[in-house]
Amino acid sequence: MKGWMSRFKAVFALAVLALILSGCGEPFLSALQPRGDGAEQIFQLMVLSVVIMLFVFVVVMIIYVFVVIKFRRKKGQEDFIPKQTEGNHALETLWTVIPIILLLILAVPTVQYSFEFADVSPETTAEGDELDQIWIDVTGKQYWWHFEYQDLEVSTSQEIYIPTDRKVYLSMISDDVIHSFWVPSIQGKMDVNPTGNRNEMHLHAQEEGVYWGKCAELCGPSHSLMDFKVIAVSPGEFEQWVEEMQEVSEEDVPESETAQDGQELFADNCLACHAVGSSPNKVGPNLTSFADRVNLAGVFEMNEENLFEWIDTKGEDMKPGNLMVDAPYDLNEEEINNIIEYLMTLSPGEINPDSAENGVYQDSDLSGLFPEEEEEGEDSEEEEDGDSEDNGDEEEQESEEDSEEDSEENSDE
Amino acid sequence: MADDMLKSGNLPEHPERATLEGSNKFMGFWFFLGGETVLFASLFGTFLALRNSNAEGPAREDVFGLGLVFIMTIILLTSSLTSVYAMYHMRNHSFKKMQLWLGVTVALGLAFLGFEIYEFVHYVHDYEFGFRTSAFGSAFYTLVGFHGAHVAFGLLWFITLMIRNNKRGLNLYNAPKFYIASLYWHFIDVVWVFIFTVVYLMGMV
Amino acid sequence: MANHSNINDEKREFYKSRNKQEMKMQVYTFVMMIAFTLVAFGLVLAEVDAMFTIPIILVLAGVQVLFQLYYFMHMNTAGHEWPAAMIYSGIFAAALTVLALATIVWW
Amino acid sequence: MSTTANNKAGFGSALWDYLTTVDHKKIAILYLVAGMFFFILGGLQAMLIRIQLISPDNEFISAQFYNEVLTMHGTTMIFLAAMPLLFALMNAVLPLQIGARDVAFPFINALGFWLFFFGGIFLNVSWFTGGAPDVGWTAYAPLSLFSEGHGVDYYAIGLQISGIGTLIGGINFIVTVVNMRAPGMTYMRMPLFTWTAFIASVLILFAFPALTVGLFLLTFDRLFGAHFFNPDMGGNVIIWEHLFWIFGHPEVYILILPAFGVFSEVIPTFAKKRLFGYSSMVFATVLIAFLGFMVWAHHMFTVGLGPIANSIFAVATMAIAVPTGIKIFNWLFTLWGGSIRMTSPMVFALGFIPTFTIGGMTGVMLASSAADYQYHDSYFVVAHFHYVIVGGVVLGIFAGLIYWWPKMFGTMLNEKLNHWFFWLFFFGFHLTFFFQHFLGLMGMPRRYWKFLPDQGLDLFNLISTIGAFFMAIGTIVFLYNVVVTQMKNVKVGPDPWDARTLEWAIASPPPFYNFKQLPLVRGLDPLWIEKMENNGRMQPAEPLGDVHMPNNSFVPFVMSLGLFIAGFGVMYQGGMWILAGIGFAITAGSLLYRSIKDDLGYHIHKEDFDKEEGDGSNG
Ligand code: HEA
Ligand code: HEA
Ligand code: HEC
Ligand code: CUA
Ligand SMILES: [Cu+2]
Repeated sequence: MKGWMSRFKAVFALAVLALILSGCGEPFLSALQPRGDGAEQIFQLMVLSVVIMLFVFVVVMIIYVFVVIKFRRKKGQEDFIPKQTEGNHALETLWTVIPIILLLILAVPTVQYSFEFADVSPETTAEGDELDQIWIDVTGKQYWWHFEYQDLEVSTSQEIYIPTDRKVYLSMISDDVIHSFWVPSIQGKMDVNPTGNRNEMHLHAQEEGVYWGKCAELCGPSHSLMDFKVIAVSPGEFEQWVEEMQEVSEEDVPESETAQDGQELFADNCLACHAVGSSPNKVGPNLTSFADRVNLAGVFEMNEENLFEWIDTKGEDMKPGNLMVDAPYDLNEEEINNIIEYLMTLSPGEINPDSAENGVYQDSDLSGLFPEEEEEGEDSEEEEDGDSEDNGDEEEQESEEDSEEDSEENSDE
Repeated sequence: MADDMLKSGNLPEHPERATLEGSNKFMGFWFFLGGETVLFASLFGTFLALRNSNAEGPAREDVFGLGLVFIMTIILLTSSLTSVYAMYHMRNHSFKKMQLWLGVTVALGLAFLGFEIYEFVHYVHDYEFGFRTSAFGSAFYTLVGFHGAHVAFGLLWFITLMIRNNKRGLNLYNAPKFYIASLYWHFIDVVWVFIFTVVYLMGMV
Repeated sequence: MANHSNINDEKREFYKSRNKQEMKMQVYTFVMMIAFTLVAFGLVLAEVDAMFTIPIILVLAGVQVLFQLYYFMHMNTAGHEWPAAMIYSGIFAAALTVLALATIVWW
Repeated sequence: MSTTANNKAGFGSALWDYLTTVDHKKIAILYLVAGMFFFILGGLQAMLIRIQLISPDNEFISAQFYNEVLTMHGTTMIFLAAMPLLFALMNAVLPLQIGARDVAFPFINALGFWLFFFGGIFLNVSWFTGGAPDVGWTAYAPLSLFSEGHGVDYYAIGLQISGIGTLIGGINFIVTVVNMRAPGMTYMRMPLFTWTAFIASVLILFAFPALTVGLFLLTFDRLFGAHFFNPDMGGNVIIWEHLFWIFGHPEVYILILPAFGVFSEVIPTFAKKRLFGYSSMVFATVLIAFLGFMVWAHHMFTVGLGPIANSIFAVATMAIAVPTGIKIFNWLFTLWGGSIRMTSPMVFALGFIPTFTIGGMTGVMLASSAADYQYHDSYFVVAHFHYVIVGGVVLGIFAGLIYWWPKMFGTMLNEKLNHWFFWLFFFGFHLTFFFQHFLGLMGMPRRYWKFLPDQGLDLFNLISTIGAFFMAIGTIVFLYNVVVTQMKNVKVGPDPWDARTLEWAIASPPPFYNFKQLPLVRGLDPLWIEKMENNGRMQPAEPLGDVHMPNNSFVPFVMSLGLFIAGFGVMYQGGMWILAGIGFAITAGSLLYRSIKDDLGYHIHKEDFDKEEGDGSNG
């Protein structure tokens, strides 16, 4: 991967530059402080291109400064008539050829990475075994994000949890207008289109952490408030999180009475659009792990005051144009407070954003999530009949390898 | 000098390009056709992108029939030839004959347009295939409709020219106008060649 | 214009016969175009294999268009250098447009 | 304006004169006034944007209004400010530079202006009828279909009208260059401004039809129930993106090429040297135009077209750096060995070189498709295109305006104020946009109404806003300069800059027939040649004779007005269909009138010329 760099003479300059650039911005947001494979590769590409550009710029500026100082008309030279040079073929060739070479140097890794980022085939271990792929269906909606973990019966909104030991694959589509999924410190962006195709990309966070994601395609008034989080946790924590999430169901009853009341109100007024527990995407976000959210609705500080305002005003002023304003309910203060109390119980287990930041690392090979992964042999024959009962939608993967993979995994259940 | 332009008789070999104004018109119109090429290309591209996007509505094979299209094609090709005849007579400075052949061209054009309208009505009524039926419908009617609008405009153009100049005959002022109108007519034919190929024939193979 | 009176009858006769010659070419062109059209329709009606038919009818259409341009629209005569340049530029831009819309709108 | 010039005209007749003029020099002034108006409007919108973004979580303007302002800023600046201002320069000098008495289609030229003007007004009416378009200047579907109200309809129809104006204006320039050059003015003797304007016009010819179609499809979808971009009915939103960028990328070269042309005039004049590598400059211009048609998908790298398409377009895009680089170095070597005068147009040119180089280099960085996954739709892109547009096009426009001001108006703008203008604008510009590169990489997407606190974005946004105020002050200095200069009205001679090309051989401002006798062109930089080898006056290529002039006409105004009216009818439909009827009838009627009524123009007889002599006015 770094072959092209090793021969590059300016490694030192690169290092210095990288150092300067990486001072910029906050680590959870900045593309200049890469914390993911993709972001890091792109960062190298940036540094390479900046070096090339600086070289060009320095050359241009040296000539420029020299010319402007040296050839200014001085007093008494008013009648001086310079030689009217027509051109110079040697020079002209020079400044045609050198840029071409520089551009080729940039073009090679560009093409290489373009293909690498589009490659969604499974990773392989050192031994050549294929790793299990975690595929997440991403749905962008005005102005929030929905995530469904394929085959795991887990769905969330606003926040995705990913393990740090491997790539996670995203299959993305929009429910309304075009959005764009961008987690600057982990990976470049990819548009989320409403047209039949699903875009695919992969994330690989190198460190645990809570990373900010942004919507990067104008999608309406609250485009700037369509943030989400990528919560990268260690594989063991991820496995635990999945299991916890799978346990949750709408019927789980909270302890306190007011919260139970809240739950009823919630069922009457909110469940039409929201869900608790695994669900396909609905009109509003899935609230399974709501109490663990870093932010309310992606951007607001998570406190009862904000939550009260959100439910009371249906977010009208907080997120202009958001689609919860269509909610027909009419609740009084107490009812809202009860709902809040209920919502605050929605915390499925021990794994939450803190797990990404507390420095605890739990290892796992995630095999618990992918039973019978070992047997991924050639015996696909007998699995034929299992195929039909799966929900076919999720297998519309573009790349052939995946759909093969998927159908095998699905049919194992 | 300028008033000379209105005198018929004693015209040069290429009356359409003999004056600076004429030559400007001639060049400008050709360039415009270059731009029109891209305009139609955009429409063709859109059509190609949406050719199978009939949603629940009728698909290409369901509605297209080749008989009518064939007749329309022959009519339009012939009208292209008749307008060449008109220009031939313009170069021979025989205004009457030019008018006659233009008249034939217009008649053929009208026939074409009539068939096209019939075709559209037929699709809408018999197949419930309309502009709003599906993305494919929108693309089809827009592409073919744009062409039809060009035909209609070309006809109005010819007719205006013929009536306006009927009494005074050919001169250096109106020769370029006749000439570019006929260029326009050929261009419409060029577009049709691609329409019958790309839309109808390719839709039926 | 300057050359009005210079055109004497002799010249005019010459032009006339030349125009006639040209007109003959036009009619040939026309016959060819009709023939091409017949072939194209025939191929489709005969339900020849699509992989074969589509390229052929596209080529036939292309040739027809060249006929129109060069003969009917006189692009073969002098003074058409710029028109030709612009038409070909237009065709270039048009080809890219069609190519892109037909391929990378990607369903 | 009939055969003779009437000098002491009242306001009414002056107005009428401008409403009916077909004189390219007056049309230039119309373009200039309208373009400046829209530039200030767009600039004020930019100020609103910057004030909103002065601090995190700011509530200065609402989200909806922000989107409207943002959209109108981009649309106004590109279509209604930059293009018309360039058209102003082209109209003012292109015919003079090739020694033509007129443009090829004076009537169409006027029509082009009025269509642009009414299209621009149409677009801006939306502010008062329930909201401007709010979907970005790129109007991506399906957001542009979902957008409520009529904002996007105003966008589609307004741009359609002004787009037609631009298209026919472009054709006019192409034919003017092809057919109207003075004797001896071969293609390879044409000044570079003429060349670039010519090539830009060719780009207009081939790029605008794609926009026309795109806008039609958008209009059909929104107003007539078509489904081009509606996924539910089989539509495909990517079609819009392609059509828009097939137009949109050539558009940016339509903007920059004439600006390159301006600098290629200014630099030789004030370095007192002929342009270095003239023929490679011409070649590079053509090459940029050619490549410009093959790169549009670099705006769509993140759409998901696949790695093959992305790679092809990435490499094609990078290739454009080569011809552009040729230009940069040719300018530098024109300066080399010259005798440089630091006049204000020259200072603009010198400010342009490093600024545009930076902008171009960030362009090449963007062209790296994989890296664009990070840059795309972030403030890095905003910084890139303001560097090339403001640092290239806007500096070019002002350099050209100041340079040709004496030719257009016969007066000289105050040099000192111009320098003030430059330094304020230039300093403010870099302050505004340099740090936006970092904002983008630090995770700030573009088109953001708000950015959040504690994300490290506060400082650079603040700096950026401060910079914008410097630009505004600079612009005000310029406007002040214009007013003062025209009030004082001190006339200057035909050639105040000691320049090299043909337009400086005739009076400032030129008489309405431009050249009494067409000049004989003996080489590149014809006036310079005469200065060096003769008495500095062009030799005539023909004996004194009658000059043919076109008649003024009110028809272009009426024809455009018709479309303007019809636009409302088409948009509001229902009872308003009547407006569409009236509007189209007006346009069709004037078209018919135009084609039926002979318009042969008139002649200035050679005997009348003496009366005009010495009278600087041009009737
Ligand atoms: C005048 C307008 C103008 C000009 C001239 C350019 C010039 C260039 N632009 Fe820019 N561009 C815009 C206006 C312009 N652009 C606008 C408005 C947008 C955003 C639209 C939107 O989304 O709203 C945009 C967006 C844009 C993108 C899309 C970014 C994104 O949305 O993700 C890209 C990507 O490739 C790009 C690339 C380039 C390149 C490679 C050039 C090249 O032409 C630059 C070439 C010049 C140089 C390179 C400098 C001089 C050369 C040398 C000194 C020689 C040596 C140099 C090297 C070897 C590098 N531009
Ligand atoms: C020609 C093109 C052009 C020009 C010249 C400019 C000029 C400026 N632009 Fe931009 N801009 C665009 C084209 C242009 N722009 C485009 C295409 C977009 C993308 C839109 C989109 O995303 O859809 C954009 C977007 C854009 C953004 C991004 C918004 C966002 O993504 O959220 C910003 C933010 O800073 C910005 C700022 C500015 C500023 C500060 C100027 C300054 O240079 C302006 C300087 C000028 C003035 C300040 C004039 C002020 C004059 C006065 C105040 C005079 C006072 C009045 C009287 C005396 C009567 N522009
Ligand atoms: C019309 C459908 C609808 C109804 C009914 C509805 N909501 Fe919502 N809700 C939404 C949508 C859509 C969003 C996402 C808004 C956004 O972020 O743009 C949302 C977001 C939220 C959020 C923030 C979610 C997060 O992940 O941070 C909360 C909390 C919430 N709703 C609570 C409620 C409660 C409580 C009720 C009932 C009293 C309710 N909603 C009823 C549609 C609805
Ligand atoms: Cu979603 Cu912006
Ligand atoms: Cu571009």
